[in-house]
Amino acid sequence: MPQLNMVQAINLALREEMARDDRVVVLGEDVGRDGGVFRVTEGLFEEFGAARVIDTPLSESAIVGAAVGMAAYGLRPVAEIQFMGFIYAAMDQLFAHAARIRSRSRGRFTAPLVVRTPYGAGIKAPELHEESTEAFFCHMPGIKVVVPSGPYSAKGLLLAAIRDPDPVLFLEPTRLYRMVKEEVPEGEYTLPLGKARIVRAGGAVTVVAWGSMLQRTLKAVEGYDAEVIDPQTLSPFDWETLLASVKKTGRLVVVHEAPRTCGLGAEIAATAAEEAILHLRGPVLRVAGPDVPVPLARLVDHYLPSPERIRGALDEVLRY
Amino acid sequence: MPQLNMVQAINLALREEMARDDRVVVLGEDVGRDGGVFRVTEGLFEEFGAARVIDTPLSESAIVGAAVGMAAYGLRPVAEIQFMGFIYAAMDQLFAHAARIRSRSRGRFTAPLVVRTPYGAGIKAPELHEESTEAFFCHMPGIKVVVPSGPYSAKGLLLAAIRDPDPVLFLEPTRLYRMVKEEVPEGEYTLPLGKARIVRAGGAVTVVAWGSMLQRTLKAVEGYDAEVIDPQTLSPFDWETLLASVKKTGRLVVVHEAPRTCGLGAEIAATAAEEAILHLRGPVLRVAGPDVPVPLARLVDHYLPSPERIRGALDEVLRY
Amino acid sequence: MPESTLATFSVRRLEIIDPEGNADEALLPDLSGDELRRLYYLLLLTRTFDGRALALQREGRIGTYPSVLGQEAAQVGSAFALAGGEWIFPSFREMGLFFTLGYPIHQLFQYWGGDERGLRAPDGLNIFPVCVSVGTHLPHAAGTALAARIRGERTAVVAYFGDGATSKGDFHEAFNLAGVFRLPVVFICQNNQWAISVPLSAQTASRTLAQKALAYGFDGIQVDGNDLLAVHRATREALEKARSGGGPTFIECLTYRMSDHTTADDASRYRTPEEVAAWRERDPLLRFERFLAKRGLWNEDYAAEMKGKAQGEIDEAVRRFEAIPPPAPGEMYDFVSAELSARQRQQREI
Amino acid sequence: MPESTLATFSVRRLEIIDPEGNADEALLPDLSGDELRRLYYLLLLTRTFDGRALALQREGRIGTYPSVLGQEAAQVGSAFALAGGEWIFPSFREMGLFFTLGYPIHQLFQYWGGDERGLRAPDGLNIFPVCVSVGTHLPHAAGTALAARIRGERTAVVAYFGDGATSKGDFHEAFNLAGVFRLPVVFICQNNQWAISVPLSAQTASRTLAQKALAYGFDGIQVDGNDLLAVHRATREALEKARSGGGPTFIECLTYRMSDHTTADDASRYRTPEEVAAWRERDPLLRFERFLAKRGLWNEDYAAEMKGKAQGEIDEAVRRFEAIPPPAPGEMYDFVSAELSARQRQQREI
Ligand SMILES: Cc1ncc(C[n+]2csc(CCOP(=O)(O)OP(=O)(O)O)c2C)c(N)n1
Ligand SMILES: Cc1ncc(C[n+]2csc(CCOP(=O)(O)OP(=O)(O)O)c2C)c(N)n1
Ligand SMILES: [Mg+2]
Ligand SMILES: [Mg+2]
Repeated sequence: MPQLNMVQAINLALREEMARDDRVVVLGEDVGRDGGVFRVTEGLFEEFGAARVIDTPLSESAIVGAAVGMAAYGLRPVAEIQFMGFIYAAMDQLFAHAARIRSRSRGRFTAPLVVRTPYGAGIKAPELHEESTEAFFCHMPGIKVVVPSGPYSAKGLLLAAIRDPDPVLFLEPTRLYRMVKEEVPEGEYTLPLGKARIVRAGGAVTVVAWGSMLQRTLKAVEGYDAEVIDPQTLSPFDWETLLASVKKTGRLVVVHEAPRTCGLGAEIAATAAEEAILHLRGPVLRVAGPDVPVPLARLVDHYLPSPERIRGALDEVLRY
Repeated sequence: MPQLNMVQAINLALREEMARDDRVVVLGEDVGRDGGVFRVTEGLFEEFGAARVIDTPLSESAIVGAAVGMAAYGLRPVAEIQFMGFIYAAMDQLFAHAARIRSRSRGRFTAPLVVRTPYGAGIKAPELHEESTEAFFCHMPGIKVVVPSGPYSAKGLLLAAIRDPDPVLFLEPTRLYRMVKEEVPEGEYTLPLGKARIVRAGGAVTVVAWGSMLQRTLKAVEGYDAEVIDPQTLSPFDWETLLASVKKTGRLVVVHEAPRTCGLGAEIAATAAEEAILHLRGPVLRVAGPDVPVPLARLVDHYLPSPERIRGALDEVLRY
Repeated sequence: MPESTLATFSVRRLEIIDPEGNADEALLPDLSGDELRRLYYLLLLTRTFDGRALALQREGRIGTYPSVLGQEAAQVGSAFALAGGEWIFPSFREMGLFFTLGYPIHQLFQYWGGDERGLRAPDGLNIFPVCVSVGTHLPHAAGTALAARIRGERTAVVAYFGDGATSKGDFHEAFNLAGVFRLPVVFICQNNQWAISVPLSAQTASRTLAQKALAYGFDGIQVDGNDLLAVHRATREALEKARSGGGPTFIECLTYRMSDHTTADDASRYRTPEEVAAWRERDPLLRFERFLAKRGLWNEDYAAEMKGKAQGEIDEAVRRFEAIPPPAPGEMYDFVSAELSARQRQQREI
Repeated sequence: MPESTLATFSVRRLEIIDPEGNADEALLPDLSGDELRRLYYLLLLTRTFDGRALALQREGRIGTYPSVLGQEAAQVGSAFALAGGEWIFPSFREMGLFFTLGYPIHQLFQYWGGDERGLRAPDGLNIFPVCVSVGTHLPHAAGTALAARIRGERTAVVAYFGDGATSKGDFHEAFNLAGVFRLPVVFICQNNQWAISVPLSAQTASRTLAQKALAYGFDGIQVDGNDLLAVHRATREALEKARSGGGPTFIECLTYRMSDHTTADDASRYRTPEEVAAWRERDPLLRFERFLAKRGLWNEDYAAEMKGKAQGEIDEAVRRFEAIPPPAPGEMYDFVSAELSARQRQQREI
């Protein structure tokens, strides 16, 4: 089985799915001849041609809006937003349209589309290139949010996302693009959306982390009796897996890089406080980015939750 | 003192502030000659003229974007987005620009602007006219979010918002526009941003609600020993007041009409679970809208949290 | 040549029937007497619906409603050019379009009555739901046309919107996309000269809306929007061009919103009775009657008969509308996603 | 007149210096020899900075950097027309603009080095921070111009952007606003014919970008963007028009991005070496040298001297940049709001 990094795994998923299903088309800025600024769509233009690998004008709202029309027509568009910081211009199309066309048309039209976008901090890029505002999209009924944490899951989740009958926002942790290689099978396998993965079993504390924070969390918890959950799908969240773990460990720490206030960590903590409070031995702690815009390269390491802060939270919650 | 409804109170605040400070200008769709679709800006065009009460083209992104430029130049723009459901087109300008220009320019340019918009369900209006996505904006460092719950606070909070040195999103609960009248003093008074108000003292349970849900909550808690908190400012939230109350009562119920998942209720519950867990006797309950798009008039009453559901949550939490 | 003219452009205007009902025979579209009478009936149906909807709203039986009074010809004339099979993207003020396409009338009452089930288009009719968010449906039209192109299908796409919509970013991005890919889209703007209280002159400094197409490398044309046949002819030509690979067309139908913006609006706050009266003279229905009369296709008796028929059809639609049982609370969960999440299922049960 | 021409438009193009350095004397802007030499120095400074920035990036001393090679004349020529007091809205590829305005050079290294403190403009210089989000700064320009109008101040506003930006909704909404209110804005587009890998022909089907202004009721002009004096003249005229109430102007500077998009890009993936070579012939610096030489203002010695001077100035800026102590972690909280919330204060303390 080939050892692939995440860029290669996503590329493979796209290539295989486009070969399998001629309804799948890719669109976005520089996804064609250039192969994408991160090379995620490399080779697709050559293999599938300009009709199915579409370089669009610089118009984020139209990219998502066009994908809505394409999907309603019967295609399976996979749109790329070049960086998550540019998706805000497409919020209206995502939320007022992609997420609602099934509902507004009472099932007559649907939007089986994927919006892929690199997300997360720590790549030394300019402003708006390092955002992690997944919580916005988790507050949108009608749209799913998926974050792979490695090459293997990236391929399986992306295939599931493309085949999903509803819109999926697929957030690709930019820091992980080339950081790790994993065995990624050729041929199709899907990982079900809405299912979390217990990455590491443990008994004393449940830790939830996704994207590039998962790697960091796994390092930080070494030596702790921690159960680490990778949600994989952030919306709809796999509450069953989370609550079962929390009920077992009695402790919960959530790690995410987005600003703390109203981040997805809030929903996770709130759900625990609502549905598992009698099992909680101590406070639910969030190790999160501070409530500031993501700083540029010189300060970004101070922005991202550090292993020390993660361990600090573990130590604190384990005191109870 | 005159008895005013909320529309009149906001109108009075705008009129007084425009008279006091010639940097204050109003802009938006139909805010001029028409006086706004809810008549909130009625009479301002006649009194202050077309230069300061500006009918814009139908361009939500440019309304907020222009306000950023105007504010940086030294004005105090008060922009209206006609309904909250149309603010999504301006998310990019709000989040990438209004919320960040102070930070991006390291304090050289600032955006002391207000974006007013009617929000909330239950007015029997078409799609996108009844949204309550305050949580999006509470996840944006650099921007404040204010929700008045009555005519008196509407005036005092709006004056404070206009005078605030940073951008403020001012959400006006549409259902309350003409529902209640209160004594609203003429002349200036401000209510500080970031300060909650204990609307009703109580000892057994803390209930937090805002906007039109506050009215409903106050009715629902009759007969209960409930302390009801109106946050007034949703971001930054007055955690001090909330936590003091929760520590006293040991129980917390949050009521909001936005969809439950990743609503502001999550942040409130999470903060309680993080900072007051040892004082909590039972689960933190959220009485919220379901995770669906706001339905049209025929079903909206089933969407909004009902007094029965609020009382159900009180009964449940009081069992502990 | 240090200072030179790089390019020149012009914008055309098309009129066929003049206010007295005289037609330019050379430009007359090829329509039979029956077809012309069918068009007349559709105008009447639209106007009858409109009056009834206003009445129902006053009685509290439906919610806020946007009258189409004065814009019937632009809607019916363009919709009648559709061959079937097109994908159609309406905004919210196109009742005449829906009727011309045969959309069930009671469903429109149902929708404006606050019941989203009214928006489910009949199978086989590819009309997107009413889009309230101004201009945001235009990228969908472009995307659909792109999809048809990719699939190698000769589907054409038609999008409707108002003058106000031309100021939205999505208008621009969608037009640009349509231009770049030479997509088979017909963009039909009903320039009724008002966006709620904002007159055209405050909406744009452009002399015409039609010329906006120049920015995207395709043709714009202005037609007299109260001239049903001019609208029809322009739409038919644009559709033919679209289907034969000629790319998009922008048709500006210059018309007038004779009513308030919606039942929640009071237009007398911002425009003069004189202006409205002047446009009442140019009523598109009146003009079409005069045209038909000149061709011996219309007289008062015929009009009375047709009005009665339209009345009957609308009465029947109101009856059907009012007989629909209210939606069950659980229906707000239907169609949020193909499958509900565990949490949504739990919420529905409560 | 049933089918008529409603309006006609044309788009002008301006060139002053031809590729051999010959000038159209009638169009020559009124600039002294000293001024012309100052312009030359600014071109050199920009190019020297650019080369150094690329080198620093390769050495890992700054981050991703977008080269301005080939676009210096469009930037310097336009910026030199500013009288002072204007409000300026750059995008991200305008180093020549910053230098012409006297922006501290070391701060640009600092910014591209990942330290936002580099973006704090000196007091008195109203230039907004670099805007990475393409086209989204254009509404700010319109708003600022509107504010100046409201205050009765004769401030003019200048906004810079690329060809790619013309596809964004915000471009459209801002242009429309500027048109409706006849705002004193000069919109300067550096049409370098590429938006990363997307060539102009895939960005828009419009024949020129200049004609896009027609959609908003104001003038657009195309200038040879590698002809410093043409850019300068057009900008000066547009500024005068803006200040005297004539409203906005759109200047399309047709130029070419001779480098990769940024240091993270490899342009050979999507364009031919022949195309790049052809444009190297039209290098704006070379052309300006020829022009100066013809006027006796330039020779090899002078060039060497000036290059040395520019080198020295850039060296000094690099030294200053590298001497800046790194920001303290707490600085990311500075300037989020005028006052931090209790929660933010607590977060900063950790
Ligand atoms: C994006 C958006 N902004 C604001 C509104 C509120 N609104 C509804 S209709 C309208 C005016 C629309 O004008 P136009 O496009 O000319 O259509 P018309 O009403 O004249 O048919 C406005 C501002 C809306 N529905 N959508
Ligand atoms: C809104 C937005 N979308 C995408 C990007 C990524 N991106 C950076 S520059 C660029 C191309 C810009 O082209 P153009 O406007 O012509 O400017 P140029 O780079 O040629 O100077 C793109 C797509 C961005 N910065 N902002
Ligand atoms: Mg209109
Ligand atoms: Mg470019």
